[in-house]
Amino acid sequence: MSLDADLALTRGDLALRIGLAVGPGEVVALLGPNGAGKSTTLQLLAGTLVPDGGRVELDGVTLDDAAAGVHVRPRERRVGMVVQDYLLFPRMSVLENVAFGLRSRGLPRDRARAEARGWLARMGLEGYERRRPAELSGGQAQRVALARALIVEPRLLLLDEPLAALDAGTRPVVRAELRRHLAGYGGCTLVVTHDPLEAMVLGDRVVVLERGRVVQQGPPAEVARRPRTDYVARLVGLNLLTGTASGRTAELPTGAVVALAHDATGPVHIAFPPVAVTLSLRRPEGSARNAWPLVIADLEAHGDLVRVTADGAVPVLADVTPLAVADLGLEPGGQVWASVKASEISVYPA
Amino acid sequence: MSLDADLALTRGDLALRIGLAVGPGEVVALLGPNGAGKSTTLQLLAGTLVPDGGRVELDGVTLDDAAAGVHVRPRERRVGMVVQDYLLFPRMSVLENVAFGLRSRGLPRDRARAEARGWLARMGLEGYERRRPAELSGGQAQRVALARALIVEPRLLLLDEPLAALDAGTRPVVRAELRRHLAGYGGCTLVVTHDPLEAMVLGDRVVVLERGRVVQQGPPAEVARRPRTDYVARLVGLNLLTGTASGRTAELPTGAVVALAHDATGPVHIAFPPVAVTLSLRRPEGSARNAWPLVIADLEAHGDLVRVTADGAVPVLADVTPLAVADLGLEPGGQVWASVKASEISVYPA
Amino acid sequence: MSRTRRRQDPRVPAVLLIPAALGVAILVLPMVGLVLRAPWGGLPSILTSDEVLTALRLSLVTATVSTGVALVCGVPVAWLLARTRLPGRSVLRGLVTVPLVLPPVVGGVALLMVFGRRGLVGGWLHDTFGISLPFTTEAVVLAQVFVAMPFLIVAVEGALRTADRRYEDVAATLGATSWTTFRRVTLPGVAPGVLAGAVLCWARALGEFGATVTFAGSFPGTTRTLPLEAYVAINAGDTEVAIVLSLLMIAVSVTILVGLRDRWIGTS
Amino acid sequence: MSRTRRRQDPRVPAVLLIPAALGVAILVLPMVGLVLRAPWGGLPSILTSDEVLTALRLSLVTATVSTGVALVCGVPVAWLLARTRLPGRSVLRGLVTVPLVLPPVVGGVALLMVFGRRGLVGGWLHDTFGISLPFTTEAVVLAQVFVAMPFLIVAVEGALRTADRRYEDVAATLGATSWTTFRRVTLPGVAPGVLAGAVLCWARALGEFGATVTFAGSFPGTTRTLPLEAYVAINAGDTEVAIVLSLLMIAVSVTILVGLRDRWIGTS
Amino acid sequence: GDDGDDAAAPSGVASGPGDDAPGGTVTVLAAASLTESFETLADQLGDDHPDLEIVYSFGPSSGLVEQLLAGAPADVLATADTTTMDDAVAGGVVDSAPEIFARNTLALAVPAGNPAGVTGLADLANPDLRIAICEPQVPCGSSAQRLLDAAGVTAAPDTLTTDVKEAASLVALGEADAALIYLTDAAAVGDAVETIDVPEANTVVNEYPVAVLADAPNPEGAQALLDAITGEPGRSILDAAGFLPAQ
Ligand SMILES: Nc1ncnc2c1ncn2[C@@H]1O[C@H](COP(=O)(O)OP(=O)(O)OP(=O)(O)O)[C@@H](O)[C@H]1O
Ligand SMILES: Nc1ncnc2c1ncn2[C@@H]1O[C@H](COP(=O)(O)OP(=O)(O)OP(=O)(O)O)[C@@H](O)[C@H]1O
Ligand SMILES: [Mg+2]
Ligand SMILES: [Mg+2]
Repeated sequence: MSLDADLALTRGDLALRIGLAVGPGEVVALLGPNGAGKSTTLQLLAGTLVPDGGRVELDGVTLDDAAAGVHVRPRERRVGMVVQDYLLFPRMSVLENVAFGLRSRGLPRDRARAEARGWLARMGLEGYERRRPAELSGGQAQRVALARALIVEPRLLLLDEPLAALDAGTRPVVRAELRRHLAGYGGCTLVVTHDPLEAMVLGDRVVVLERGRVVQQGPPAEVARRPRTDYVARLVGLNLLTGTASGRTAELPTGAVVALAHDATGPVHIAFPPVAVTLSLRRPEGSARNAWPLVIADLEAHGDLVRVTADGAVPVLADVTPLAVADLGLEPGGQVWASVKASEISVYPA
Repeated sequence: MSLDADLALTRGDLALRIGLAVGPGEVVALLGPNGAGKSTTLQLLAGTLVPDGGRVELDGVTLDDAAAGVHVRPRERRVGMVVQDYLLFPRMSVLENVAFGLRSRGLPRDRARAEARGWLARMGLEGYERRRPAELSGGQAQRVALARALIVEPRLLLLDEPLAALDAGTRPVVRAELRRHLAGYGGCTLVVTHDPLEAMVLGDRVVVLERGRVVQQGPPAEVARRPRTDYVARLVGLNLLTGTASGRTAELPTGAVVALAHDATGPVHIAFPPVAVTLSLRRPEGSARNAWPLVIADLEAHGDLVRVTADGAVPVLADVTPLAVADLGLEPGGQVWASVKASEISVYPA
Repeated sequence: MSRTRRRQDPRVPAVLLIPAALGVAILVLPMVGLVLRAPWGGLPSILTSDEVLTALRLSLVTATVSTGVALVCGVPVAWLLARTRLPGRSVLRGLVTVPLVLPPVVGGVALLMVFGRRGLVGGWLHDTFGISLPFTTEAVVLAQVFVAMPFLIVAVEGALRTADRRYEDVAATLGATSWTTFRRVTLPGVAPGVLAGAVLCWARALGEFGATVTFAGSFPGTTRTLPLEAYVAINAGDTEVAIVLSLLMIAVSVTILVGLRDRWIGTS
Repeated sequence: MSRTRRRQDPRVPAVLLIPAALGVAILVLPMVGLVLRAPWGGLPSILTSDEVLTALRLSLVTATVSTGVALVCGVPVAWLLARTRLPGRSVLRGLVTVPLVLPPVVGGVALLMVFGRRGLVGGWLHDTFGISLPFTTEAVVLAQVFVAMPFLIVAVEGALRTADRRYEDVAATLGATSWTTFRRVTLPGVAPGVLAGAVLCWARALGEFGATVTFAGSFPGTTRTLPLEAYVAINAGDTEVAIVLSLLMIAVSVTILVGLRDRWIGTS
Repeated sequence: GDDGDDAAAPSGVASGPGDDAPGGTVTVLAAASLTESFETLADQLGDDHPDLEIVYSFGPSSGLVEQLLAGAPADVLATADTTTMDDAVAGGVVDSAPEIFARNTLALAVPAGNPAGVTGLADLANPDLRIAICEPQVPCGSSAQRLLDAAGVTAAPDTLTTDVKEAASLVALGEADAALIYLTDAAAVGDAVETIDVPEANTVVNEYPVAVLADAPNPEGAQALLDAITGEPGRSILDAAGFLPAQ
């Protein structure tokens, strides 16, 4: 089974135009900022929205063809979906919610329920069978929604932030369960997530959407190493600059110059991790060939480090120790020099 | 302003009994597994649920006193709340949603709207003023809900996973905005979150709920360093064991013995990070004084490392490089030895 | 099972209380007038008379059957109006409310012209099957359905429009046929609206008079329901008997409605 | 503004279509009968006669005013029934549906007994303010409100019960008074239900006959609405005129309802 | 007079500045079956008394009496039977003696063309025919009962209508094969029905009384109208509508 989609839809100020191919058994993680069109894409694939243009083919069968006026109705698509706000049927019990899809496909009640019970157990929800959705916590509701979608073994599985509400303890368990399920599953899967780790763990491939377009795609590691947009860079925790290289230097649109470790020409992306940035109060004299004067915009503790946001000709994020913050007396509005060794910088064509 | 709450409520199979004190200007991060009672606690404080017992005092004023039958209605509490499913008023525009609280407090329409516009801008939502909630993406809706709650400068601010739906790019921005707002704010704040980083960044203090009880609380760094429950340990990424120490060793309930670097006596927690665990196929002969034979349960890639879940007398999580996985031929079901240096282990009274 | 306690809101906004009190007064005071005027002495003998008991039984049976028919036929009509894009849907919606505005006697005449022995459909039924509707209990039901079903349709359509359609989308993605979706998702979601509509419908059918008397006639035991009995009394100058019969209908319907709704909606 | 396209579901489940068709037939066929029987030749002269135009104006004005009164008084009553825990609430709910089962003529008698010059309230009004209600246009409105308001109340209560109460909780935490919450959150949320109720109420008021003729009499220009005019025509042996008048009422109400709902609900 | 009357009554006030000719508005509550005749009468009266405005409120007789008992401001009451008029007298709203101004008799009505071949009262006993007769408790029903008794026929009705108009409609639409209705109703319905001669019909008559009301705001006008009803032109108009003269 494979999905081949070419979608066009204008909705408010979103102009969605994306091509998407998912192979049999492949799991594609869909990333992108809020409002990029991820949920809209899933709705189009599920058939609850009708595209303005383009076509959708699942397994050789045309589900949508705007030009020919073809639109297969949701229930004939055999698509499973977990939506951002769960939409559990409020008047059915948890068990009935999960069993609903199997019952709809004609399974006898007892078998459907037995299987639903199994899924609930895998989601860590034994004993919740008879609850109503209103009696669940957020994370419990999300797990029920996930079980409800997975149980029907759809040809196309669409998961919209399926783990967002899970607690830190349950999330790896459910994620592992989901990964196990997806590994032994021949259909196509699209998972929307804001969690880079989740995208890496679950996705065979990552597709990044911004403003309705695909801006980057590829294997998770590749995308993580070579971000092509600010969003991806922030997602994977890298600084990203764009400039024009000639030889061992690159010039940024602001006029600033960045020294490179290897030769390059033409438009390039320049990426380096925040921990590679050293801050000092005076212009550094060491081996770091890149040093830029900046103004501190923000300080924020995370984990053992403090993330410093600094603005200037070359805006950077820097991760430094709390000790360094104290020593240098860093505070918003303060002047500071940031330096990065050329060897820490990766450069690739834009 | 300060909050002093002592709450009792039985709801389904949740028996909530918690005491909670929040000082003026303090931000408390409420952590806990799904179904622990976090949202229920917020609803009790907001007054939309009535406690079975106990009392709530805000700023010296009694809001609830079950014994005396006192229950102040939600609208008289001046409490701001962001709920897990946003509940934006569906028939008002985004701007009207945000301005609602100010209008309700009697502000003239124009001033309320001007202020609402400012808040939307701070949330990165300029240009969305006239949208209906149904026309927003999940993350956009969450930001509107946050703005709607913050704008009224309530005496008590209750945020239920306020950033869960935000993308990686927006989340730090909104989080910083939130932190800035909370820093200059004299009221009490409770933030529910599943993100340890968020808890660390936003919370002056962390309170961990499990099954309706407070199981641990303290400054974020302290909780992170010395988890007292499995949930907290997993949250902060530590292995946690509980045993009885005498001298330089501690015995676990399974009978296994753990070597310690320092003397200890009585019931203790034993914590060590997954990266401190070394895996080998044979019993290690190095300086690591702790070595246990285990069976691999699960492997999962995250970031540059692979997390190995191993079961045995001393169940551990280990983070190893993909190279090590290949070299050792690790796979679920395989036998392996795990070793940890005693100096990597921290021990504290249980 | 433990119940979740909800906040109890003792102070009700006065701006609502004043018109509400006025509304209740308009509806309840006339009943007080009836009660004051009722001949309490003669009550037992009137109420236990054979005619009245027969009429009461007939009224209850026909109103209930009519409500059943209206549910079976009316809920789908409401669904068509709320959920599909039939061409001419808005005209259909208008037509469906017509029995509300039609003076009941005209309604009865209209029914005769269609289902009567010489009517469009009735003529065919009569010639083909020898079936003649007028003056039968079935005719009473038909008249009541005609007059009362619109209430059900309008109430259910309103509820369907308030309901969140995304649940239906979810059901569809899970493979439910539109029938399953309707039955297991849509219908339970609008249950309070259906109930409200059924109550309206039943009450209206119980009180139905004009169309019944014209289309079904008035014969004790087969077509003479309580309102017809009351009308006979009024025409005979026996206003008091009419009042007693009306109070009986009121008592029956209030009892049944209060009992039903408490069971269905939950008291407290 | 761009519209979001929703899936169009062309295949409708047959299980629903069959009863729906039956339901539509029951409601629409009698009208077809009326249309066939109407004296199309004499139509223009009947429709443009002074009496008819006067009655039409009176009908439209009174039905609209009655619906306004019913909205102002009935929506708060529905809110009381759905949202508060008044003692005796379920009995009140039963009482509110009484005018549905009361034969309208008895309703008129009851109104006379309370609001008549010698009635409970009417007597006091007359002695204190010199106001006498019966046989005035105000009496027509009162009779229509009495008969039609229950439809509104029941429809709105159904909608209130379907609506999600958590929005009201949120509004309360934001500091809204219960009145603000009601006005800005509750009411917009149940707008389709209120609209449905108002439609029922208006149509019922437009067709109201029995209580009006008894309580307000049948005076041309002040109390003789279209249904009363039709009654006069029937009694004068002019069934045709009555049919024409009924068709006029149908046309007016269908036109207005179709127009209104399209504007309020949005077409397609 | 009384302010309340002015505010409430469409009858207005008597306008007569000392004229002999009665003027002002006369409000008449009249039985529905008198609709056509009384409206014709008002038209004709307008020629003789241009100042006199007549306002009718037609309704069921019992309802009219209820209205009067509740204080309806009116000048004249005309009912379709003496029972209801007696109620009005008993209630004190009429203090003069009511005058009988018309009588009505029953007719055996059949649909145009008489498809069932009804020939006389005896056919009303035929259970195969669809028969409509008024409910015995209402005026036309008690008349019908007396008529049937006089003819020695035990009827087999399919419906006992509560109002003559229903029975008339049923015959006009062909739903009933025969019905006992008033002659005037048969006349009003027109071509759609035929009447079969019933010899016994004249033995059972129904009387229409009229009276000026005790609290009539415009007694002169009321009396003028009453005179017109009981004398000419009332007599000929009522004749034309099928009413029998008062004895
Ligand atoms: N019904 C609608 N009418 C107009 N615009 C809409 C509608 N629904 C969504 N949008 C807009 O379309 C854009 C894409 O929305 P979508 O829900 O697909 O985003 P998303 O990528 O899922 O974002 P998130 O990560 O916040 O969930 C958003 O800007 C949103 O405001
Ligand atoms: N109305 C109810 N009736 C019965 N039980 C309920 C009800 N609402 C919630 N519960 C139960 O109470 C427990 C606590 O729910 P709560 O929503 O407070 O959890 P939470 O800590 O917010 O979890 P999450 O992180 O998943 O949002 C859960 O087990 C839930 O199933
Ligand atoms: Mg989304
Ligand atoms: Mg929660």
